[in-house]
Amino acid sequence: MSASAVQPEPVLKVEGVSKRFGGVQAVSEVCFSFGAGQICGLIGPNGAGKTTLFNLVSGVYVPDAGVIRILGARTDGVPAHRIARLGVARTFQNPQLFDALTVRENVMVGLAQAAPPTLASSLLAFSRRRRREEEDRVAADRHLARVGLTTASDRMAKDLSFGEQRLLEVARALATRPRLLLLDEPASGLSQGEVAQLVALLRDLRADNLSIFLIEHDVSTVMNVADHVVVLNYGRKIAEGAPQGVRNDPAVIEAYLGSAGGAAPRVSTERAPTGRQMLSAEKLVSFRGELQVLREVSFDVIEGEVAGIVGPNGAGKSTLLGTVAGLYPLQAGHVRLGDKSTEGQPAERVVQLGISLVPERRGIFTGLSVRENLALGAYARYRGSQRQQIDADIENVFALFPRLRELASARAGSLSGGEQQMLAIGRGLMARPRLLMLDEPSLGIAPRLVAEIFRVLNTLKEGGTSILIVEQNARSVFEIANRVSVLVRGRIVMTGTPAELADDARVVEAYLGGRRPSSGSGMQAPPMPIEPAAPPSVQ
Amino acid sequence: MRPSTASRELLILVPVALALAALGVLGNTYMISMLVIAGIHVIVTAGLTLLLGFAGQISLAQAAFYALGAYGSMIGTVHLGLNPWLALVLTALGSGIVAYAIGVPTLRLHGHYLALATLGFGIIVNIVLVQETNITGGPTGAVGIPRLTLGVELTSDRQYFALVWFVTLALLLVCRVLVTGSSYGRVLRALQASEVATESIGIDVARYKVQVFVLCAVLASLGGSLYAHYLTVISPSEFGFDVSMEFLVMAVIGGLGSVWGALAGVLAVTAFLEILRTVAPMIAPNIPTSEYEVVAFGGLLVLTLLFFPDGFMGRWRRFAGALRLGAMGR
Amino acid sequence: MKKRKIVGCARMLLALGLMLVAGPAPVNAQAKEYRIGAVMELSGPFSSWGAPMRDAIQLAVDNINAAGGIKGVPLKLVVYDGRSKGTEAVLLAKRLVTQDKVVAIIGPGTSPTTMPVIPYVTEAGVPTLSMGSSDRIIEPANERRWLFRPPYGSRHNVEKLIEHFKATGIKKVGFLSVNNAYGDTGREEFEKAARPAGIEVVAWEKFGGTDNDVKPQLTKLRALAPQAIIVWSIPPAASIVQKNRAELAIDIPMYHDNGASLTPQFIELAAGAAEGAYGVVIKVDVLDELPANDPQKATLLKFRQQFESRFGMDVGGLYGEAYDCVLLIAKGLESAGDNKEKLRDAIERVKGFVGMAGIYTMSPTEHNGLSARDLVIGRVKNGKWTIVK
Amino acid sequence: MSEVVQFLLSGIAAGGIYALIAVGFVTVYNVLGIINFAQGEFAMFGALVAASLVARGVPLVAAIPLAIAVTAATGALTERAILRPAAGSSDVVRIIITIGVSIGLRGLALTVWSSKSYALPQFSGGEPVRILGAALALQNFWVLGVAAAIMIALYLLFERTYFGSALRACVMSPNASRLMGISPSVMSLFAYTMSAALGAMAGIVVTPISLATYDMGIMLGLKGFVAAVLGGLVSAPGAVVGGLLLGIIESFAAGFLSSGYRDAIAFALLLAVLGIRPTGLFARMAEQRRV
Repeated sequence: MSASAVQPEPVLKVEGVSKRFGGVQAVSEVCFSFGAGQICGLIGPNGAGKTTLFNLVSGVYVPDAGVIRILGARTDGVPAHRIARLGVARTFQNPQLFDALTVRENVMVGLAQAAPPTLASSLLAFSRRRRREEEDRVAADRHLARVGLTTASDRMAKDLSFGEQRLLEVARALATRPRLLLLDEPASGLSQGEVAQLVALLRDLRADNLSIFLIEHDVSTVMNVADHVVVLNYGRKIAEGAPQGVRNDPAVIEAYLGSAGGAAPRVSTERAPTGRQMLSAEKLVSFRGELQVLREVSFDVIEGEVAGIVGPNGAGKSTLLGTVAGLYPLQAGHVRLGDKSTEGQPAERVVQLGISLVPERRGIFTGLSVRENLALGAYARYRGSQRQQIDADIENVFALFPRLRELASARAGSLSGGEQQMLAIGRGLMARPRLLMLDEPSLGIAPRLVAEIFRVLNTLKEGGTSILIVEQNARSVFEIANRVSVLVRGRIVMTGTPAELADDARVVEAYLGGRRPSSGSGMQAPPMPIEPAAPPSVQ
Repeated sequence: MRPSTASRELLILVPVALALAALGVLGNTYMISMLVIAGIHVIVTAGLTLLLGFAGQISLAQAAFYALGAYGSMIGTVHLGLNPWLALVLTALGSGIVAYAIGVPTLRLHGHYLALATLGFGIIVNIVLVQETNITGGPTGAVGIPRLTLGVELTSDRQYFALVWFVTLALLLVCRVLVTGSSYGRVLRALQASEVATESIGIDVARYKVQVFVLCAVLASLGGSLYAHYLTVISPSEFGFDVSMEFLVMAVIGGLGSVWGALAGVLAVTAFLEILRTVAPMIAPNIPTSEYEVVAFGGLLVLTLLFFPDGFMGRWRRFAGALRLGAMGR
Repeated sequence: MKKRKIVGCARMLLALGLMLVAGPAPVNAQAKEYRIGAVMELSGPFSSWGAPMRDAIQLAVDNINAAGGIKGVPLKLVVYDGRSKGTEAVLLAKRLVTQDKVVAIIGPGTSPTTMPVIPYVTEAGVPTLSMGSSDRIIEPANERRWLFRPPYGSRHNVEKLIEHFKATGIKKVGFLSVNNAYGDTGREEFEKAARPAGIEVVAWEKFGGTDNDVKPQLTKLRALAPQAIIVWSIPPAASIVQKNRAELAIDIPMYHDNGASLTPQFIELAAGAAEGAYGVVIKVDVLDELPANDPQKATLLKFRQQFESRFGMDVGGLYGEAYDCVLLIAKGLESAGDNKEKLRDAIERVKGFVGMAGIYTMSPTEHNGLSARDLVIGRVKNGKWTIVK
Repeated sequence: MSEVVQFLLSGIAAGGIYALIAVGFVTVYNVLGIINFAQGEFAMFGALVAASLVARGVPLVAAIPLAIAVTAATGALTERAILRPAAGSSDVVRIIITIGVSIGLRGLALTVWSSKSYALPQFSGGEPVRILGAALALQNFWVLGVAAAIMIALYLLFERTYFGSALRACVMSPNASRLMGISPSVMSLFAYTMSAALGAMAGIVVTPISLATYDMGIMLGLKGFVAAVLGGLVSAPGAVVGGLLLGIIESFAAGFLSSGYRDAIAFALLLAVLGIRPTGLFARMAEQRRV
């Protein structure tokens, strides 16, 4: 943090805050604070606990331990609407607008905070009501002008573009005359131009001495706009300070791209892929809500290989796997497994065809035992009276993950994050898939366990299983993949062998930003080279 | 340009009022009374429309508040000798207070706790009506409730028709203006769109939900009072759990959120039963068809919800919206 | 958009309006038929009696028409389902009068659904024969000119029971009534009559019409050791009480009002447990035991034969009561034609008319017409009602 | 003394019936996430079908499974034809659709069976059991026995079978279970069909005691629902305990306070529970789905 002579009372002060969900410690003992008129950015890889921390600050969750002070008042355990009354306004990752209201009316609802209208006053006192309406209208237009939505004021909120909806949320938040603005992933889903507009707006607001706290996976935007950056990983704060320093912090780079000298084994060349196409995806297009996530993504997986797709958070990786697995509708494009088309099949059918997805955040059945979870993995191929076969397969999974054997009858919800991930992978294998797809297996898991998991993946690969792995943790993928593609903003921007990509500066750039023409002078630090991979630690 | 809220509503109101006036002049006693009852049902259903539409909550006690209105007016006029209008207002206030007492603890919780609480409340009210014979007249009911007066005693169906529909349309208009043309209504519509965002603005969502529930109960109570003074005889079986269900059905069939939906729902159900009664004997003159009414009613409800999950008004809004977009060349 | 909404609303209203104005096929006032309307509880909580009543009046109308109608003019019956609701009953009464142009209305079938109808039929001047059990329907007589209540009511039952108790020396009873208008009416009447007759009621208990276990109430009553337990309800509840009595092996005699015996369901549903039950019954239930000189015997034998051949089931008192409503109207029509005022007067003048339920003698102050004399105390033996001498 | 014993016995007997209905509510709620207001109507339907079959000379042992099968098929048809097409609608709309189903089934029953009452013979003949002057008909033991048997069967199904664990998985995480090849649509069909069958069993087993009418489902459904809520709405054992508790409290309150207010007691209890512990008396918070 830049040294300043007078340090006023911090706008937001988080002291030793922890939050646990079941067996997973989402946030642990986080402390940070920042002062008035600053923009504070909270970043961290997927699963680091950003959203949980944000929800703790905004009053959605109550912390298990620790104290949160906003503008000097203690707010942990205070309902969201009371926190808002303290002068805190927020936006949402998926804009939560009042669809049936016009743009101006959306802002006018925000104005209502000062004196929430009562039933009696609305039914009576017509003239006063009308006068206040007029005042509110003028005030709303002022806020709309500020975010540049003046011309849209009479349109319905639901007819706005995604970017405009974001701006409208900011305008609505401003209408409550906040002293602290909380922004939940403000840049997600925006085009480059829209992001630039947003950054300009945030700077403009800061100039008015408004404090802003934002979480964002688009690190380059945060680096660009924030005065103060807090970095989380595994629910803990790993770095804090000015963007410049944080950006060059090896711990941060490692958090994002993975450990370079980790225990993960090198690519084994003993068994080459056969060359036959296992999975081919052509020009996949998919939407989540109104937002286009996949923009004609094409890739393939060769039988027996590990294919990796890496990219920053929000690039569309999970949507890509979910679309292939049949969880999300495919708007356009073709998917084939071997010679069979799987497009348009529901998920429960796709798994029968031989594609098994280990979903993001694991999706284990928390109320069932570990053994029951594993057994259900074979549901797609279960044809009665095959219990013994299933039990044999469970034994195989236990052989891969000995830890699970000890936990066989434990409730899955009581497992730690890493153990749950092992369980999820084991469960995925139980389907005896022709293609195993893994969505961020390293998410929120301690490095030791990540290494363990990647060791198992390597074993599987040597056993001939085709694997498609999607990761934010690029370096760990480089360790085991035959080929890696980089997905950015719904497009595959490059594909190559790990060796090719490891030296490509564009990969780091895709994650942490860098030479962006619009960036300020301080933002042009040279891209961080990826350290050469350590020699393999063969089992 | 958007015309002012009130004048937009008048564009609906005037033709409805004219059509009703025409029916009021042309119709026979039966049609007039049927429409009087329908008018009262519109008031009661409108409350549910608001509650379901804006607070996203179900009340299974609408008939109980309807009963509170009717019995309150009965007790006020018959036992206490109050002026009927005074009794009506006091009863509505009382019903509002009862609703407040139910709403505060249940609406602070997330989930459909109001539905559970009102289920219990609705049935208990009905049992009390049956049991407390000295006050309520017991299961046979209470008689001798005076007619309302407006200078003169309103004795004819036609007079009552005019009164009820005047009150109904006035209440609908007030609700409509409240919802579409006031800062209060804006908050309600915000609540309907996103509870979490409304809360994030610093608005106490539970408070508004409670208020909508109170409004819903007050409307039911007003309907009940009008009912009691119209029939002059009331008994508990008019206010049972099944009646609460029927109000709910009419609200959902009509479409939620807009009180005009209540009008559409009540008229649709009334018209449907009437058509059934008229047409069924023509098709099968020798078969006693009356039992089929219940089947048909259930069928109508299920089919309506399958094909128009947003109710008739919702369907209409979407249709009209599509036309509007078409006209704009989009 | 708004305009279209308006058009939609207007169209909906127009459709409703057209339908209302058009109404049913226009009634030709000169048509050679007398229309009789009926509002019956065919669905809803009171529905267990609606369908039997409808069947009986339909049988009566068909029989009269088969015999050539009223002086050659056939009867036409219009039946509506009052859905056990007073509101619906009022609306349907209005529909019957204004659209179906009926000369008289039979029903509604219960007291709570009849009460709301009273102001309208009085104002419109339509003879109305309610089947409710409460005398509030026909009292005070000067305000109820247009209402008749032909079936036996609580009053007759109480009279008959007390007469029987006096004769058999029963002075201490327990009273168990169903928790609705029917049970309450009986309880009121019994309360009025018991004290003057020197009968002590040890406890007034209630049970729900849909309860399936009355044993707690029966246990309580048994503990108070009355000489008899009076049960005021209708089947299926009456049958359940009887079954519970058997389970508890209570040996205190149990008396039912005539609601129990009105349909054969009572004995059938109790499946043996009704054996030994006492009840106030209508003569049709003990027809075979009636002396040959009983004034009703001949008509009843014919009625029973007609009923059983048409519906293939045993007859019950309720059918007789409903049947009588049509006969009373028919009798009035014979002398009055379709003038409602004259029809009312004619029904009020009926004297010594032998119906299925009893012998009717109406007067301006007596709009029921029956007397407890025509009731019988019966007892179930071998699955049939028999006369208690 | 005999009164108190009788209150207890009658309470347990009634509670067994409520428990049977409550279990059906819980099953549908867990899998479909809605309150199935047609639950009582399935009981009615099963009872009337069984009574009709017996009246036509079908032996009881054959009539009962047949009636359960007919009701289950009706439930399956309802799920496929009515609830599945509305799967995308809001909870409120789907709940109201079940109200429509209940009205429709009731109307159908009224048309087919009229408003008459129907009886079934007791499953086993014999004298009622008499304890200290109180009595309990043998059929009540059948009710309790069936309730217990269903509880055990459900426990075994859910906790001890492969399919049961798939059903539970589907409740916990529909999306993840799809990835296992478990079809939420099939599970929903199964759950609804099963709850219809459970309803039918409840209706049939109580008919020798309570008799069957077309509208018996209303009160049965409501009381069963209250029992389910008392038990937390997500737990079958909770539902059974809730049912028994409701039956006993009702019986004692009716006996000592006022028999006229008997039905009010269940609902007063519901209000009290909502005031004190909205998640039900026996629900584990962790298992709570949306209410």
